[in-house]
Amino acid sequence: MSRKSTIPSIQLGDYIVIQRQKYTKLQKFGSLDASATLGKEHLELKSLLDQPYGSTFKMCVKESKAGKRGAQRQHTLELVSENELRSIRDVLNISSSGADNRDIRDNGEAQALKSEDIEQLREACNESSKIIEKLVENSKTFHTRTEYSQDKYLLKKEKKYFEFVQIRQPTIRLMADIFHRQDAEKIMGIRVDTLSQIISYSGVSGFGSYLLYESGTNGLLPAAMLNSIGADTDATLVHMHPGNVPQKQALLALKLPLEQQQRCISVNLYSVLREFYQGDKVDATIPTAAEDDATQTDNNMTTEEQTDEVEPTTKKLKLDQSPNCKQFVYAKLPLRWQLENKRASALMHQKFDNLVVAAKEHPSNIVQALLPLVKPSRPIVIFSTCKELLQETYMELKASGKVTNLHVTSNWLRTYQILPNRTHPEVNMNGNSGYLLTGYTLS
Amino acid sequence: MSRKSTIPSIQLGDYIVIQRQKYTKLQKFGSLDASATLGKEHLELKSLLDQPYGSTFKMCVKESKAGKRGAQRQHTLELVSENELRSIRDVLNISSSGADNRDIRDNGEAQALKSEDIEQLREACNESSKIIEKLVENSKTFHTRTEYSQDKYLLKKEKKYFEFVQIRQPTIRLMADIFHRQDAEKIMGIRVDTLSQIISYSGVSGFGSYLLYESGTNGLLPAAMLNSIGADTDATLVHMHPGNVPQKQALLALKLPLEQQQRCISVNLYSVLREFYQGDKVDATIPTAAEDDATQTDNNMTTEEQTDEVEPTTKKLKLDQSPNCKQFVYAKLPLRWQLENKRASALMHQKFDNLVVAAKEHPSNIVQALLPLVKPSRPIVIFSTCKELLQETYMELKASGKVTNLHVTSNWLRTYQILPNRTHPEVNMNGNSGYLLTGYTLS
Amino acid sequence: MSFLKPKTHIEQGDVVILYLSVNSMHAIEAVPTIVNKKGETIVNIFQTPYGSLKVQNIIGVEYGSRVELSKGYAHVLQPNPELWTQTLPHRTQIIYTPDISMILHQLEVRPGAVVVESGTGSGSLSHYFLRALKPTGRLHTFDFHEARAEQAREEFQRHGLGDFVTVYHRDVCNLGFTSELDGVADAVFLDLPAPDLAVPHAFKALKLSGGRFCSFSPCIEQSQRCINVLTQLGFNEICSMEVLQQESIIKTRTMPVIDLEFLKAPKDAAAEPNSNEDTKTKEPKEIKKYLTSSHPQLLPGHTGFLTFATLPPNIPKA
Amino acid sequence: MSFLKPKTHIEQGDVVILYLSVNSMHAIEAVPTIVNKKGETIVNIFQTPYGSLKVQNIIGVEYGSRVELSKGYAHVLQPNPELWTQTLPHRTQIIYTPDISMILHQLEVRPGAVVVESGTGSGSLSHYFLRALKPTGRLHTFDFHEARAEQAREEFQRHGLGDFVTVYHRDVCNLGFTSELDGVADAVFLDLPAPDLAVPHAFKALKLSGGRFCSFSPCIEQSQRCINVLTQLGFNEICSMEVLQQESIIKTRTMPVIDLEFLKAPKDAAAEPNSNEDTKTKEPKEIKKYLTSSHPQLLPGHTGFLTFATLPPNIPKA
Repeated sequence: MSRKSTIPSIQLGDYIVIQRQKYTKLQKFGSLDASATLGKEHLELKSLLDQPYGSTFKMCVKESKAGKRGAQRQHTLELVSENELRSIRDVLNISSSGADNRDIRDNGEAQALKSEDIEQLREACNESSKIIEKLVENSKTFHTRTEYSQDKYLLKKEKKYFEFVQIRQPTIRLMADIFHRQDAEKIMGIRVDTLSQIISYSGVSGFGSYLLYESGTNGLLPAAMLNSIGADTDATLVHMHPGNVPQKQALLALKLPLEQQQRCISVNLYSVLREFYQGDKVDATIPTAAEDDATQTDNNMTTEEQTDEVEPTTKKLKLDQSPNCKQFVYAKLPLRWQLENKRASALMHQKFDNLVVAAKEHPSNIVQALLPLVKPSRPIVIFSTCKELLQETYMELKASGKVTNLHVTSNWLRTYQILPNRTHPEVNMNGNSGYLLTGYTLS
Repeated sequence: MSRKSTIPSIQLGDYIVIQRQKYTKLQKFGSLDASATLGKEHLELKSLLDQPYGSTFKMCVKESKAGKRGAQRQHTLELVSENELRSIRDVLNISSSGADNRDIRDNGEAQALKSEDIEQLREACNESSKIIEKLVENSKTFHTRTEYSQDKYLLKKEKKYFEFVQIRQPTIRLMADIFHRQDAEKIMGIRVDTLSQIISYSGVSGFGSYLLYESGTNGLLPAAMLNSIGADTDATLVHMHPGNVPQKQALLALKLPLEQQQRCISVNLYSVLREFYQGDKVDATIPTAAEDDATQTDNNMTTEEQTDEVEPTTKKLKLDQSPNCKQFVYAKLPLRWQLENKRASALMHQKFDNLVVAAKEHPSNIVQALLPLVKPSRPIVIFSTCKELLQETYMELKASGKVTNLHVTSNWLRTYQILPNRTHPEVNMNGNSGYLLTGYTLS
Repeated sequence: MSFLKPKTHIEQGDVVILYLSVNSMHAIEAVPTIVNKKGETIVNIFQTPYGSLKVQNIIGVEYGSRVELSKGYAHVLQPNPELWTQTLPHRTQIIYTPDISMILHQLEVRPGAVVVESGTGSGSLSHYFLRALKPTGRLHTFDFHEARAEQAREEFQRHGLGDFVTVYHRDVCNLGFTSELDGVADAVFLDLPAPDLAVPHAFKALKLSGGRFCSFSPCIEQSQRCINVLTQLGFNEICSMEVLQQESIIKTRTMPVIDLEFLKAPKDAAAEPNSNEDTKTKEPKEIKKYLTSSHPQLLPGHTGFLTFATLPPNIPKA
Repeated sequence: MSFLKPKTHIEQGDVVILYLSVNSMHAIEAVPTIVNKKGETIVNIFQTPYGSLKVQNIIGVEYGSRVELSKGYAHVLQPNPELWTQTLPHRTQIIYTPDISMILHQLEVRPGAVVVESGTGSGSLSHYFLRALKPTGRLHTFDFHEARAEQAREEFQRHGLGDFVTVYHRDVCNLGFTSELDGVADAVFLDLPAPDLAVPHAFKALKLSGGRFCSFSPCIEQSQRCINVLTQLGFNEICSMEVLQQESIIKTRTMPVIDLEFLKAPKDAAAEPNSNEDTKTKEPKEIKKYLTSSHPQLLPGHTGFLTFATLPPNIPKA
């Protein structure tokens, strides 16, 4: 209903997902000079402006520089029509395939083209299909390979020379994939199936007031919850974190309406708990936001994009943080974090409709501190990569009698290759879903 | 080479595997009066004598008695030819199948035959195919069901009325299945994949001297190892156990040649270690075999078959076991267990070519006690149902530097239904493979 | 009406989850009286293994409270799709939370989304779709079985979800999703014996700006045929998977630890005459406690194959 | 000759496993000199990341010993099929211990068994078959690739296993297992792209008293076709499965435990002036150690489908 059927266009300041075949990357389109790097290829992004999301662009070589590990190529991007995207296989029109590989001896000389020839070809031809065609023509063994082996060869080459990228709008689904593939540790190893179950079990939706503690997921977890809360609803999220500033990349990338963004209140765990318990007594004197310097290092922002998230006030605060002037700085006007603490504290007094904890720390004390803030008959979901910690927390909760229907679960996720005569589960799988402890509060 | 190509015949005293469709059972054919129970059916075994293993027999109703949970039927068994075993599906010749089940309302009245009718039918017809044919004829919904649903119905009915059994010779494969299905705890939950890997990783084969400690697997583990040691080889197995008498059912069921049986030396763990360390000093005075009364309860024999395993001397010994006469009994001639202790002790002094431990107890102390008895560069395999215990043992062994290439592993075993248009992994799977800790000794 | 939003107290007419234990919970309706088979209005008494509950007594009670049964007690919980899925009357095989969670995530369902579902079945998945898309989205759910469609429609109404859902009795494989739904859907979900027949209809129902597709099939051949049609119609990001949830059973186990060191040295000669003392030293066992985790013997080995795909924007729908 | 039986000391010509770490081991031949590319006889030096090993020095050494490298040390282990599978020169994709163990178990291979295998491949499985069936059984192993068959034959000889194996270079799908093998096999194993073509030959090779069959296939369609033929020929107990081994990584993890209780009460006023003291109380964290187990990020997700079947006794072979 509220979702527009027209396709939004790419704007400056947007986070975009660049997709080349199965590879995807999250990138900020910060300025017209911005460029993105995909392996050895550098892409100038300026031509993306105002084009609709979902469009495909052709990488056109502008210049090629010798780099440490082979040529670094600079590309411009040209919008292409859907029709140009014929399958590479149709182009090459392969029909004859050897029955098996009994006559192949692997002597490394199956390709007649030398690497210099290939590099030249690459400069000359702009289309991967042409390059691959040449490679196949000059392969002594291609036509004697099995179809399976031919496909493998083509896929490998296609991957290397494929010259199209698609620009997509970030969604939770796309970002969860990217983050997990690029550096799963930065999102605490929360795998797609686990993320999806955190959302289900926590019951987060367009109605209610929700509570999340997470010790660092690039903003993925608050973004996923806020995404489920939706635009034009009344629900709210209090997002507690242990650092000086919340990690918000995924939240910003979603480009949610302002009213929706404002319903996610990000606060420091220590600071907000002090506000909640001690109220006005503390907030003018105690430098709460800088309090947990030890935790801060765990949550250092490491990518360029993340520095954008630091709110100006907080940034300044960090710079002024010498022991002597602390009191001075904080005694001034109420800062943004102080206002957020007050908003959060008000919601804490009204109690929440769920509790989600995804902690690098032992969850036990955190759950003990936050559980009193949850209404009865509400779901709690605790994520940890370490089952041993959840086991202890399970035993404590069970003994407390405050939570029922306790379960500790994990998942297998098996993806399948489904192709004619070549159907099988994927050869590799990820072994770590992490663990969830779920239950319902009692009064 | 040494295996006979002729099919052995069923003899009195044999353990036999009775198979009815997918159900299998291990049974001792102890006398001509012996009978076996399959659910509500009682089978008289006498007609099996001298028939070749692998034969199929028809269950012929002799009499039917009212029992607590429906009729108990007594059957004789009649040898049938292979030709009689047409598939139940061919017999019924089902062809028309409904496209889906949209018109079916489940009101419990789909079957026109009443249960009394069916019981009568069952008395009258000896053939399951006839009974099922009648049931299908009188089903109002069968022909409107999908083929999938029809098959399910037929399979269910077929299972209930199937009147054939096959008699097979026990093998490790068949017994591992039976034991695990009937009561996995009695074989410490050792699943087929785990059993197969214990054999592989332990390297047990026709050459060498092997050491096993197990705290109760119905004889399955020593039987599997002795099976891999083979007939007409020189290899030996010392089988240590914590009880008064070894569990030997699976060993006896294999019906191995005597020379092979004698190369499995079963000894009490405590008793043989004392013999090994203290030699002649102890064996005339200390009632070692009865020593570990506490453990004995864990290893109580519960099935009728198992009582057969108790060696006469040991049995006697047990009866005489009142505190007062202990010393008296043991001071007599060397008993069988004393001779076995001496044989085992001699092999212990020569050291072993592997170590396999499958303990209900914490494996750590057992491994520490037995590891010095293993030659360097030899595999060790430790099984436990409790990963936490193996974790500790892993850490201890790692710290000791005495074992290298340490790995803790477990398995998923997925079985598949592969049928035209109905291929999928089985809907249920067993969640517990147990855990293996493997490594190689160093000098 | 207890499915619409979080609430604190049981009102008359609410569906309530009576939670007895992990393996025993029941969805009951909070009404003081019911009509029995003879047409008489009688007091609503609910029987449990821990005795009976006079349902009238729970009206007005806070959700999450303990309520007394004649021979024990239970807790009353507000229903939600997870609890409902575990207690609902099965009219068909249903899909459970692990698969459903992945379906919602992959279909990118959020408030405002328009979702087309076939078949409705027992409404297990529908309740999840509704929680995720309300209050601004809409679910169009189809079943070819008339009674099932009718039951589902009544149920949604009773659960306070009627405003966000349209239930259709229709054979979508042959007749499609109705022309009114052409180009309106953000996501289409199929749980049909022949999903390949409905894929072209899904293609039509998805927005011109693109959308997401999912088919759930128990057998691999259904997925194979479905993927065939998806490929022909220009869907991409085609991906099949299985999600299998495993429970961990947490308990403290006591494990025997045996001592074997004492066997290396002869027994203390002094102790020998005292045979009682002797017997005691013969049990060199201690017990250690371990907090352990293990899987249940029986795990779900297979539920179904989930096939997901994207319809890219601007594919002409001929 | 180091594969025949357990031995204690390295003899010249033995294959020896040089064990550097869990992820680094090498099968080397214990010979003092080798012939280089120029045809010159030179001293046999083996290079490792921990420096070089003069191979001559390990001859006569006890298996299981530590040997010094120029920049570290390694252990020498006697090879066996498990270690060989991890170090052998790959001539084809190979099958690993978890699948192989199941194959040996299901095929009921024990000393005395006659086993027919196709294809030989890199000989990984063959070494397991040979360990299980020697000294009284025999392996007949077939490969359609001449060079591979020849390499395998030489390898078995070098490993001291030549007496128990016959290696054939032959296209078994088209030509079968030779008539000499009709009715001699206790078990047949197929690892072929089209196992269905070889099933009738397996049928012939199995003993009239019956036997066991196994086919290993990466793709489900191969298993489906194979099962079709097995069914037609009267095989029973047909059963397909996957075995997936998972490693557990055991380590002690230090986990931060944070204290939040102190936030409930205002800070001790006495401590406030001392700002150093203050800073310290601001880090209410302790570290606790846990012995934990986790899985590696990347696990084997699929190796192949194992299809097993029994040929019952006395099936006429036409």
